[in-house]
Amino acid sequence: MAGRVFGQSIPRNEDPYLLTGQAKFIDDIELPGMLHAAFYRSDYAHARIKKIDVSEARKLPGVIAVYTAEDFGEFVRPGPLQVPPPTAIKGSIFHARPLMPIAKDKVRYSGEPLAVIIAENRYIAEDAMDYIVAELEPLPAVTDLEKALEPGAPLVHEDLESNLAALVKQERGNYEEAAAKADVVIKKKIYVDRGAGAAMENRGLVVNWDDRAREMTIWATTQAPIPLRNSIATRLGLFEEQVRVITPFIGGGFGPKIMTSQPDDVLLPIIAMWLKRPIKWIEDRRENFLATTSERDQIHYAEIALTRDGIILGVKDVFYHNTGAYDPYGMTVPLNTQTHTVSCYEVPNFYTEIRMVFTNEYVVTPVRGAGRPEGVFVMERLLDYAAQELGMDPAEIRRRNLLRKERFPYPTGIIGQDFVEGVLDSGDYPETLRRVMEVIEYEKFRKEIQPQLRAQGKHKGIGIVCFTEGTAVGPYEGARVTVGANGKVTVATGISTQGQGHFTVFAQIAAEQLGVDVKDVNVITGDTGHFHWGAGTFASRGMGVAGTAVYNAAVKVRQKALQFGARFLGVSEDEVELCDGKVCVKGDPSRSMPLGEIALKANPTRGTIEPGVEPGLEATAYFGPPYGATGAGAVAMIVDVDPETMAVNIEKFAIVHDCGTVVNPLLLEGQVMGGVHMGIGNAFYEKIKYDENGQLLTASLMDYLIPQATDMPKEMIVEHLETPSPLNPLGMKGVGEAGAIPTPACFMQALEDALYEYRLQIDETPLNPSRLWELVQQAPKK
Amino acid sequence: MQLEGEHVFKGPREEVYAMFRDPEVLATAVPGAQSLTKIDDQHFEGAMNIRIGPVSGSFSGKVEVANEVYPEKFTLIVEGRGAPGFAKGMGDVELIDQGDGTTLLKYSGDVQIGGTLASVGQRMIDSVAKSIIKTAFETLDKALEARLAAKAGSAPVEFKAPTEAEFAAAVTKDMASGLSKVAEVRMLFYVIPLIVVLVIVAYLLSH
Amino acid sequence: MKPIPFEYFAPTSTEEALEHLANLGYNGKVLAGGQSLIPAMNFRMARPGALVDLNGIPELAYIKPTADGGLAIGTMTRDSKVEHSPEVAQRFPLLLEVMPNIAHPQIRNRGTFGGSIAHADPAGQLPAISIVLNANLKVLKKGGERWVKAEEFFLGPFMTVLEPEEMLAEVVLPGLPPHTGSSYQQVSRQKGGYSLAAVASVVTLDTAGKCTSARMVMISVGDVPILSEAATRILVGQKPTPEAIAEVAEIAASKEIDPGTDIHATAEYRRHLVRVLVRRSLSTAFERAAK
Amino acid sequence: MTTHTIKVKVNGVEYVREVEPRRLLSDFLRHDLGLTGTHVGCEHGLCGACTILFDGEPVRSCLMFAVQANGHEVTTVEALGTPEKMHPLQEAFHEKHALQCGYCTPGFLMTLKPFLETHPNPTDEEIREAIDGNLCRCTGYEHIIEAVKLAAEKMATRS
Repeated sequence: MAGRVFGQSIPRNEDPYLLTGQAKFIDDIELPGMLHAAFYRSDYAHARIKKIDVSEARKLPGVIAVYTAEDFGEFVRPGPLQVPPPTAIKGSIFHARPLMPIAKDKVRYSGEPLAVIIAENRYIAEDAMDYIVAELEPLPAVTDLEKALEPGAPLVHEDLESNLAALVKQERGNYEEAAAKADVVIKKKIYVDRGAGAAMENRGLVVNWDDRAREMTIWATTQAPIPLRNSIATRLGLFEEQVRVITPFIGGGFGPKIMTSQPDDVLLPIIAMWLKRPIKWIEDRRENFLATTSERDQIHYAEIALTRDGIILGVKDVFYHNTGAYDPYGMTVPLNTQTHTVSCYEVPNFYTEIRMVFTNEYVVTPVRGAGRPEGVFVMERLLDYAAQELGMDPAEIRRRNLLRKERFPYPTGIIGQDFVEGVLDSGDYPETLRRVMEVIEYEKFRKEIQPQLRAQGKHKGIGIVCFTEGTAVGPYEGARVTVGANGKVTVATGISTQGQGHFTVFAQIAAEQLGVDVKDVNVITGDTGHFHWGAGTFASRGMGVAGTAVYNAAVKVRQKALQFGARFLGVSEDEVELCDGKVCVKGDPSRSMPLGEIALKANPTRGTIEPGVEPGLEATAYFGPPYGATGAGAVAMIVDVDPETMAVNIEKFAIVHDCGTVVNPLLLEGQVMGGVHMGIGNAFYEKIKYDENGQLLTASLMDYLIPQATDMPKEMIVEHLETPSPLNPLGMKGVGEAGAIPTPACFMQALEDALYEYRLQIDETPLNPSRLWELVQQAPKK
Repeated sequence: MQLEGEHVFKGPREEVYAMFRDPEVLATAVPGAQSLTKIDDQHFEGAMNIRIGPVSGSFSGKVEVANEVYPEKFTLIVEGRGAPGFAKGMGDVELIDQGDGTTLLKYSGDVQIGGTLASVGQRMIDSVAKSIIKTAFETLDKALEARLAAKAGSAPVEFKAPTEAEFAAAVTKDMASGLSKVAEVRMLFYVIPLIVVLVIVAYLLSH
Repeated sequence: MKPIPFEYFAPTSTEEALEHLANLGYNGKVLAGGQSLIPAMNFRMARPGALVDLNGIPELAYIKPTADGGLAIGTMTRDSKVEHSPEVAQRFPLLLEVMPNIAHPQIRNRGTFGGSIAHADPAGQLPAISIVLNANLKVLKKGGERWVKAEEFFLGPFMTVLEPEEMLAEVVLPGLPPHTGSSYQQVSRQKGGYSLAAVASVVTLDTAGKCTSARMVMISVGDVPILSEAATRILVGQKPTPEAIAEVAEIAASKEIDPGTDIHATAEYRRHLVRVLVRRSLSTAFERAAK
Repeated sequence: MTTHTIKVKVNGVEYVREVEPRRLLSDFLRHDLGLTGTHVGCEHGLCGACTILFDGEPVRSCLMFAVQANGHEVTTVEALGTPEKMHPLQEAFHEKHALQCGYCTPGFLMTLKPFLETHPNPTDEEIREAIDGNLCRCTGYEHIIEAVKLAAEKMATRS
């Protein structure tokens, strides 16, 4: 599939600006007369609001305004619901409780805004917080997912009968029948705790209302610029065209920046209109932990039924999913868990049930992995316990159950986050497993190295895990490709970019079609002034969906260039070809016309154009797949554990990944490694911890630990398999979340293997050395 | 956070009790107290500045005494709030006459810490709380000693407020100052739970 | 996350600094490296009324060899200077082992040796190291000077004997006798992160191989660094044996410390770590002393 | 609040400005001088994005007050190279794809510039320890380590 530039390891177009400090990020924007916002947030997780007195704060010099719920009048209402209810799944229950923009009457999570302060600068805005008096009557908080559903539990939303936010059951085959016939049934309670997206750049918003032009410009760190624009316009009663959302360079997304209904999104545009001055809000790191969404936090009651030979007959998984105090993002995360639990295995009977729960914690929405790591963790742990029970090698039990290549396309019978039945489109799962075993020298480690190490008293273990990643889901994305009079190409698409390299990979796709240099393609993402159709950057769909739209548009422009070129050169269309930024007559390079000249001529200022011909070297195209393309892979790692201190050193990490056609191997490797980084964090470092009263205990990087360079594997091997997806013309699948998905499960397996004497069964993630030591103390055998 | 512990006072229960009734003791155990107002026999409001090393803050608080069984036990419900966060606790305090002239104070309770204190200070809460409890008891020991000495001797022995007391130098010193600028607005009582519990206990009992 | 307003003084001499501290009393706070104070101020957990910045006083930054083979270290000496000092490496190899564990390189370029001691974080390394190396601390105030043994300097978490008008000016580390070995052992969740538990030992042997001095300090397992009495009592006067070291470890872990629980580690785990780290630290220190 | 007049040399240019004592050096550089290449990620000294050179040594600019820079020299990423003419370290980051969102990158560069001057031929382990105080959420560090080694080669051949 690789072409002149497509499929090549091309360094990125955007780098020189980023590397020299010239790239513009949200907090780099300065506008004349700009004011600064800060949120006064509740310290309590659950409380009744009796009175909020901001009168003293308003008097502070430099404070322009202080607003509470009262001041926002009818703007204070829940919503919008960003993702609709899963009505496609029969019998499902979903109680929509979208976010409140500011707490009114009641506080439901610690960090919920009670007031917004607007001041000359952020220092003064923070000073004003000392002068606000909030009289709150604390209420008992609910944080335990299971206790939350017990009768008599405090209610997060008092208009509901319980804290149940949603109930979704899906089944293929009949698990109970399968279990009755099984030789072995293993039941486990498994926990997957919460982690943050923790992008290096916190969120931010700059809003400018031009009162005379009646136009609003919003710079935002959003992954969903178009939905953000649309919801702001609707709320303010403006035409969409009066609102322009621009994403500057964004310092990482990882999921939470998809939110378009958080308090800042809702309130700041209103305030900017009221005050007729630009407003900037830059979230600080503590706020990022308190008031930017995070993810995971599920409790699973899972079962696996197998034959004596380790063949899976069925899997059952009933799980509690914490949605936090509200559920604005619908059921994306737990539905992803349902679709990724049995992932790459042949599981004829599968029952899965979501019990989504409201708690007095902040909202859960997707973070890199988005429900997939939870499902994969559950399944892979079950397989490990089964292997232990059956005395089988962990790699072997996986090999026996992986879906065979000839099974594709494989309908899963389970409806996913995109509300269509999941279909595994293509892949070669056994080959990814075989390759990863080869690159990490699995057999050699098991048979030669490990026995020697164990004889020396060393504790080195290996883990091996398989996974899938549902990616590139609909509904659609679009792109417009334009050749300018300078012969250079502009690509505009609706998704936004947080570091993925769209400015380069989309340029590669267009450049390949148009025969220009990648550097001569200017890619615009995330600016509704340039392109205003699309859903956003999520679910590893940028490349597969928007990238395909770019391809489709570029193909149209190519055809147009050949048509126009042939006409201008006075030959027929089949006599011309593209060569080095020109349209040339085949076999006669002396007769050619540069693309820029064609573009100019295709946009005449006099004369007429023929009916049916659109002017300019420009085309717009859209792409929406029937269902998402599924990537897959296998990972293996070797860890060395100090059995006294439980210090863990990851010596080697290998991943063999298949995301279909590779557009840029260099960037792909970066995406995979980045995912692994978060996966390692989710396994041993990162944990969002609330206490039983709903207080967040990890609101700084002192306590929320992001893996450092010395925490990462000392050696990393990344390899690719290319099984093109039949779902799009280039055969691409997504990869953004891949590394994060299998890593915690693989880490636990490797730990168990390293500490083999203790016969651990680690049914939780993340761990830390203290917790690992505790598990060893509780282990049945020493 | 669960708090539980005990402390032996070298003095008879009546004296310990009397000490707790003495408003001056309040100042000793709660250095930094700016004001305390009695609402009624069971309810009090107060304000203080606290400084522990680099951490400082003004707190305003409310105290409620319940289940009082004179002179053996009572329950304290304490709530303090300030810019750095809040603390909310409920503790049972029991005074046991040990029959040898000493009194055993037992306390057990549950304290919630919230806000910035909890969200960025969790690493410090345990050791700071322990340290404050320790220091508060040391201060009260001194106070009791002074009172007993005063009673026994002819010349009244004056007990120095802990801001001056040498052994409590660190805590008291740190607490004595605080927020100068914003302190006025709405202040505080109490960061670390136990001291409040104790202190307040003392205060309450004294009324 | 911006600090509250404060007054700022930038004295250029020690006298001037002491003058400010005397005038400010409780309202003032010394700003040394600021690598712990400024984060606390950014969180608005620390709200000093005035800062007296010592960074403009060059006379407070130095590493001077002393006649007894020790070193006098000025309070404002940057951690990275200590880390890379040949004199330190030669006279106190323990510091060479410790310094890279103090936060991260950028922090060590700014953080100061004296500031870290005066900050008295129970998880901090240098307060403990000052104790185990038997440091004498020079404390100055306007018109006065006093010397405090490191052992007596720390009163509680973040609390020291320093009065508000005082500042720590110099740390004097007495020279170590020949046949002295030391070892620092730490477990933290990440390199440069707060230690979950750590142990530093300094031991001396005589020519017959008997222990003449054994000092061992434990970090992050109490509200101040804890100097082990058991180490001295059990080890001094005899040839070190694994049994004796194990006994010290057992007593230290079970009786001498009072660890707490937080989200990173339970008290039980910290106790266990002390048992392990005491053994590792003492064994290594004795091996080095014997060389 | 009283302000102080400070004179500070940033990237070779001398600036005289009035600042409140509490103004963080990071905010001063970014918002008073417009040198927005220095990024702010945590304001408590752990992410490393705001790393600058203060009198030639890497420090966190969020953990210093602007007033403390009076009479000192500051170097920020803007002085390292331009998009047209990058420093070998920047070239190496580009070629090895050692950045994704690029937010943490200026902090890495300012940490590594003096590191490479003192470690012309660094090992993996030395590089890991040198960048331990800089968090990168996107790359997993592997490409950064490769870039540092490439930069060392480039600098060796050019000098």
